[in-house]
Amino acid sequence: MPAKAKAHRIGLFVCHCGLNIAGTVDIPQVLDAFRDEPGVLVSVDYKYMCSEPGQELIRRKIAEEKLDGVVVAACSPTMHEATFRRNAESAGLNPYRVEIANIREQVSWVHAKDPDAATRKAIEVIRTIIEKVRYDEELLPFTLPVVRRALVIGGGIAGIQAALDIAAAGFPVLLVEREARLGGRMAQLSGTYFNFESAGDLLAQKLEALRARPEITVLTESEVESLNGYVGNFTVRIRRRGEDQPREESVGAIVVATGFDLYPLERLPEYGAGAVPDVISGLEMEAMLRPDGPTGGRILRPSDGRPPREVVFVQCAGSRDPQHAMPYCSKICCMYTAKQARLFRRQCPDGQAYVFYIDIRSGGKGAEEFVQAAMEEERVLYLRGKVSRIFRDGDKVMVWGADTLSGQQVEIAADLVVLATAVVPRQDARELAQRLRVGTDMHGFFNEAHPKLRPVESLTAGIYLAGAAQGPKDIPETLSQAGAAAAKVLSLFSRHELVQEPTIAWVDPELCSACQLCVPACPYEARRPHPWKPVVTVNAALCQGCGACAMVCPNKASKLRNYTPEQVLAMVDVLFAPAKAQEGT
Amino acid sequence: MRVTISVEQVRSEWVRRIEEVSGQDVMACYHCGKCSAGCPAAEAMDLLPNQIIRLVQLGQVERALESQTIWYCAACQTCYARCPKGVDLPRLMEALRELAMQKRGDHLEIARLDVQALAEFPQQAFIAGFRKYTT
Amino acid sequence: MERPARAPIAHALVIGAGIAGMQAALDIANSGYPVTLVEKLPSIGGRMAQLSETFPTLDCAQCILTPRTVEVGRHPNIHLITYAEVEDIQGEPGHFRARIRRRAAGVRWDICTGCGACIEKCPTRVPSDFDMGLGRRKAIYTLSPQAVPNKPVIDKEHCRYFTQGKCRVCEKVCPTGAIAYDQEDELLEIEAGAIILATGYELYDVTRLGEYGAGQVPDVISGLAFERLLSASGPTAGKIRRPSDGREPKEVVFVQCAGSRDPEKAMPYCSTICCMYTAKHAMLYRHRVPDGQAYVFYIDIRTAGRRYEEFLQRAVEEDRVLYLRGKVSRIFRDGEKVVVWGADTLSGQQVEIAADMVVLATAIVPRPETRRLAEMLGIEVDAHGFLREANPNLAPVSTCRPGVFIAGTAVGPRDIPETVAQASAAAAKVLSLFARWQLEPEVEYAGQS
Amino acid sequence: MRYFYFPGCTLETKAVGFNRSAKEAAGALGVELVTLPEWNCCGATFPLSTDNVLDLAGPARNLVSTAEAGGDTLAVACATCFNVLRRTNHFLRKHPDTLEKLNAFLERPQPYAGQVEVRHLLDIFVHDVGLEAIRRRAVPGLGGLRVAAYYGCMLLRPADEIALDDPERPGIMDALLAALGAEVVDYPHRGECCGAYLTVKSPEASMPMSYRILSAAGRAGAQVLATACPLCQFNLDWLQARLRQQYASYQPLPVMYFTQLMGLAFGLDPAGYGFEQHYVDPRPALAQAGVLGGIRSP
Repeated sequence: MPAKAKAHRIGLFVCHCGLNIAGTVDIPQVLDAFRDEPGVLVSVDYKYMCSEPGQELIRRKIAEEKLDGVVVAACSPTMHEATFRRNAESAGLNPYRVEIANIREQVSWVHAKDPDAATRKAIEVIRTIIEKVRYDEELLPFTLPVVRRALVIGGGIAGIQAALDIAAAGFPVLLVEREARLGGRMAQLSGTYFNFESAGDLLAQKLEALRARPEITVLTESEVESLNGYVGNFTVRIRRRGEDQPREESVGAIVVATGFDLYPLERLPEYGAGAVPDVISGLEMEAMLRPDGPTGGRILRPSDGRPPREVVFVQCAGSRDPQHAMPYCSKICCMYTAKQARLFRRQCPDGQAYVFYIDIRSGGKGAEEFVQAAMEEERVLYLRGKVSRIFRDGDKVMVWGADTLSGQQVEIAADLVVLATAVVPRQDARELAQRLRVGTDMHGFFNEAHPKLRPVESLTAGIYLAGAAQGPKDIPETLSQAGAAAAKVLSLFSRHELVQEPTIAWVDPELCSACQLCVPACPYEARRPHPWKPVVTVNAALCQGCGACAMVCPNKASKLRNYTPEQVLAMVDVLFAPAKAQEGT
Repeated sequence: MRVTISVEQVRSEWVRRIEEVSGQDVMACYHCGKCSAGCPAAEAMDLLPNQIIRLVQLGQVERALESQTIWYCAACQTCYARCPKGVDLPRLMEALRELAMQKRGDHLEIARLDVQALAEFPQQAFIAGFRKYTT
Repeated sequence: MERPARAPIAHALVIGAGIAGMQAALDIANSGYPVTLVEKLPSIGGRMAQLSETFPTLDCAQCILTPRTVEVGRHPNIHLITYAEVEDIQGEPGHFRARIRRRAAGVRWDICTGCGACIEKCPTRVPSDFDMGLGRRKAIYTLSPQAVPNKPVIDKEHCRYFTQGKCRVCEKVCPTGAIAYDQEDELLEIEAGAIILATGYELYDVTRLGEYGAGQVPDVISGLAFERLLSASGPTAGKIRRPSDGREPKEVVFVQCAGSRDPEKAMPYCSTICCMYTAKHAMLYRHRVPDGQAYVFYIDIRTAGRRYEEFLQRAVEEDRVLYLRGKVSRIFRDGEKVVVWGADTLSGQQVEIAADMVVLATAIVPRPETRRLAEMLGIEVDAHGFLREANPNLAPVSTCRPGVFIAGTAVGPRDIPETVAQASAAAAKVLSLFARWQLEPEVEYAGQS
Repeated sequence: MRYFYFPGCTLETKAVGFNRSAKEAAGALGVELVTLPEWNCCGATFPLSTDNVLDLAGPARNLVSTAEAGGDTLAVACATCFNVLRRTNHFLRKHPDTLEKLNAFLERPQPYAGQVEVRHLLDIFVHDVGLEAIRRRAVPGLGGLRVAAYYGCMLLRPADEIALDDPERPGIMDALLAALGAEVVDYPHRGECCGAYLTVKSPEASMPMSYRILSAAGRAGAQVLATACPLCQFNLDWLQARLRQQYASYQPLPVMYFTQLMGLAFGLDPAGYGFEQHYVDPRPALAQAGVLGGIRSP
């Protein structure tokens, strides 16, 4: 055991988290267990330790009892470790002498049915964390410079808006687009659904604004090949199609706005599997509705080029289908279907539009009114029921569905069928996510840091999300999110340097044999052999403190600050022999 | 049985006439079901009130006319009082009754009524009944 | 600070300290600019502070909100003025002047320590608005134990000293002598370069829903009131108890679209969030009352959003919530039961449920003061009183007036993630503006797209 | 206070007790009801189809007669007549073209301009006489007789046209009955439909409808149910014999006109009130509550 100054005036603060913890864990019993714990001077509880009175309580106890270590038994450290550390720091305690014992996610929530066991486990968890605090070093964070230039990946409406908002503040932006032109999916759309404004005009306005910003550099036909570095100091390698040498750029922040794909028609066998020419996707319909589209804005059947008179729109084609396709709702289809049905009827006054749906999801400002107008003004017939089968019958397309409201099976001999196919992530979203080291969900949508309060941040510092790459969303929501991502970038760029957590790895030169096993083990490329000394070095800016190096090091030379082997062993000891460990302290 | 729906059917002359006589836009109904939820006579009906509008929307006027529901509507106005879209369903029912009687004759044969009961009814019951069930 | 006379002021005014206003203020403040954040209530957090758990993760609202409120409360760049309202705004972008009336709290917050002795000893109890009338608070009170700032105010309409001229218990027990009955409203003038409106929403008044009992049936409550029942810090400490007799309800009916999607009688629009919070309510109810049954009446289930559909299916499959497709026609009290008359349009049947409690998902409506502020600023509201965007498709957080931005449910019904994203987007507009002003201080106003 | 009064067909025949008690109760409150000269049948239902000009002529003629006789108000006791006349008036006011056609059709010297107000007696009693005056006059009063006020459809809907009371929470009859000394009971179905004319062809349809109302009032402790509509009175009263057959535990509940209760409360002689014509005789219940005390049953 190291002979450093150990914490010996520790405070234990147990949070009820309302009923989240106190509803399962017997808090008085927990407090009792530590009443005579050597080195623990304070053990108190409070309903919400994260609240201002709770924090005030901790600050007061630190001052009154001259605490040199704090254990907060509460929720997961990802929630509030930063809160409690900042709080303790303001009371004069080194923040790295504050540890969280997670008795919510790992105790009360998972053992809700067995309160006794939960209480015992809570005590054990707290006991180990107290042991950890005893050996915690007082650490100091360090600072890193920030490159105040942003990279936006994806030149759709999300990427354009994010680039515009960042550039408006005067910061340079690199906008990378895979295709030859900017605009993304919005360039494929006819009009928006609020007021039938032309999507092309709206996009043109944005592109005009983009051109007026000297801060924005656009790289089309280019893709991000690799990413290195860390928040404030990324190095990105971008390859332009047809060029041999990728270019390397330094950026401080990244906005991922790579958009969406549609669920392929071929994977919907019951709807003709893409083999019936007059069964098309919503985006193909958009192309026909665009004045500058292949048909000059006229709706014509792909099979014979004739204008259809009866058009069936089928919603949830691949959505809300956990068994065969995507379990989620694609969110935008209800509204664009209503829009397309209305536009069709305006083009074909004696025509009839039918929409098969499960639930009409016209939430959002003006949306409900828009759908009601489709029924009343364009007399679009909505039929509640998912379509079962679509097949070709002569020059008609037969649609077999149901009207669950009248309780009847129905059949429509349509001229054209439009499938609102599911919104899915870009095919290569997962690869990109791996290159950027950000997470995706099971479908491949990029994961936000917190679904409620951090909707545009990824879990990797300095990488933000915008638009449908994070999940299906409409244009206004995409614009808001893009603006929000820009705000995060601007906050980052408002500083010239960043504070980096010191809880990272270091190499004990006395023990290191330069075997270099740790170099490939490091997922952040934070390790390099020293140019001439027989040791491996750690790039402190890149190291995220994951501990992979410590795992592979045969000599125990690679160590994590405040997660030393001695510390971990002490924690294990106290868990299995609490009495003995107590004697030892 | 699979029912065929077509533009001819949903835009049939029957639908137009019902809309004209009732003064109602049947497409205004979005089938929240509130009419059916509150109808005091639903117990006697073979179809719920919203299903009657549904059949008219689908152009299946014949089925609506066959339904007993239209004869059990007492025009109590409960549905209309609460309809979020302001669809005057009692007027729609009236239009359907008129149409049914035009096609099939009166719904009430006075000769078949219970004579004993007849003597008991207040005048207004007769008048109202005859006006609703005969042309 | 010496600037050219017409140099725009890189200082933001954010009106409303719910999650939208807090997020916008934090984004601006974290970028180094000063923000004045004005809140009508004594403490910040807005509607989110009233919520129990949040969909779709069931994170406890208090747990994720509290770090934010604490951060706002202690942020060196945020000047927080609670219990205050903006009375007047003059000037132009870069040079707005706002007059703010800070209501007399009856307590000197500069010396109050927030110990709570006054609240504990106050002899007067009144129904708590924060608990939607289901719980009671004292005549000197904070909204919740987690309030930021954690300083009490005196409710002069109910305080014995103010109504009867005697009592003064709070004054006696206050260890720092912070009680100041004669405190007067304070008028503050602040200058700001840009303004963000984030004034939030109200619920449609249940007394206007005659067919649903018009607020006269005690066991028919609003969704927000149910949030308070679910909340561990609520009036029942998280136990589901019905208001009339305090018993645990065994059958609960949730009625959606109570005042929404009703152009004839109430609001024509969809309130957007009710489908998800109702699914959450039904689910949480079943977790708290395992032998209970939850019913949901709906027209369309609108669970569009990331992981929302999956959440709904969980409520149906795992928690056996019975969804009935049909709008409820009537709700009335019958003895100890609350009878619900509805329809199941899918089986084509009229249904009746003798429930123990009914929860109405009442429509989201704008606050009346939103319209007043909009008029003051010369920006538009829609027919209902929601703030109007410069262009919903192009500029969803801008208004027709440069330098004035909008966020959250004051613009229209929306859920928390959308609100937070929008608030950050509004902050981005302000940040771009401020950054421009710093780069080119001679420019009075740089246009925004 | 003097008003032209529209009795209607049923009040002249089947519901003479309603007619008589209405006039006497009004008289006791100083309200003079002058029977409209040459009144004609209102039509018993408000025409609901758009080609309804001729159907409106009948009810409209009564409005024209009132105007010609120099009246500005037509008072009505029967809720159905009130509903039809009032809706007709409302319709004519909103559709000047129809009004013009009708005027041409009726060929009266003075074209009708919609100036007459159709009012129900409840409205006149409560708002013109006032509850306080009624309370003063209510000697011997109803002595705490437990009454369920039943409004039905015609007094309430459509709300914007009838505008007598809140259709979801009506209270005007309750207020009147309370002023008479009754204990009004709270029950949920005061505005539900009794089945109306469905009884003519399908009593099996109106039975559950009437049962719903009667049983709820009975559970709430009512000794008497009060109504303003002869058709409601008939359905709710006449059907009870069948209800007793169908539901073993069914307890009969007398159904009375609110004006009959007014007469009793004012101590008037109920001799012509036609209690003997009711299918469920109200007299035992009234006697039990002491309301018929001192008054000899006919």
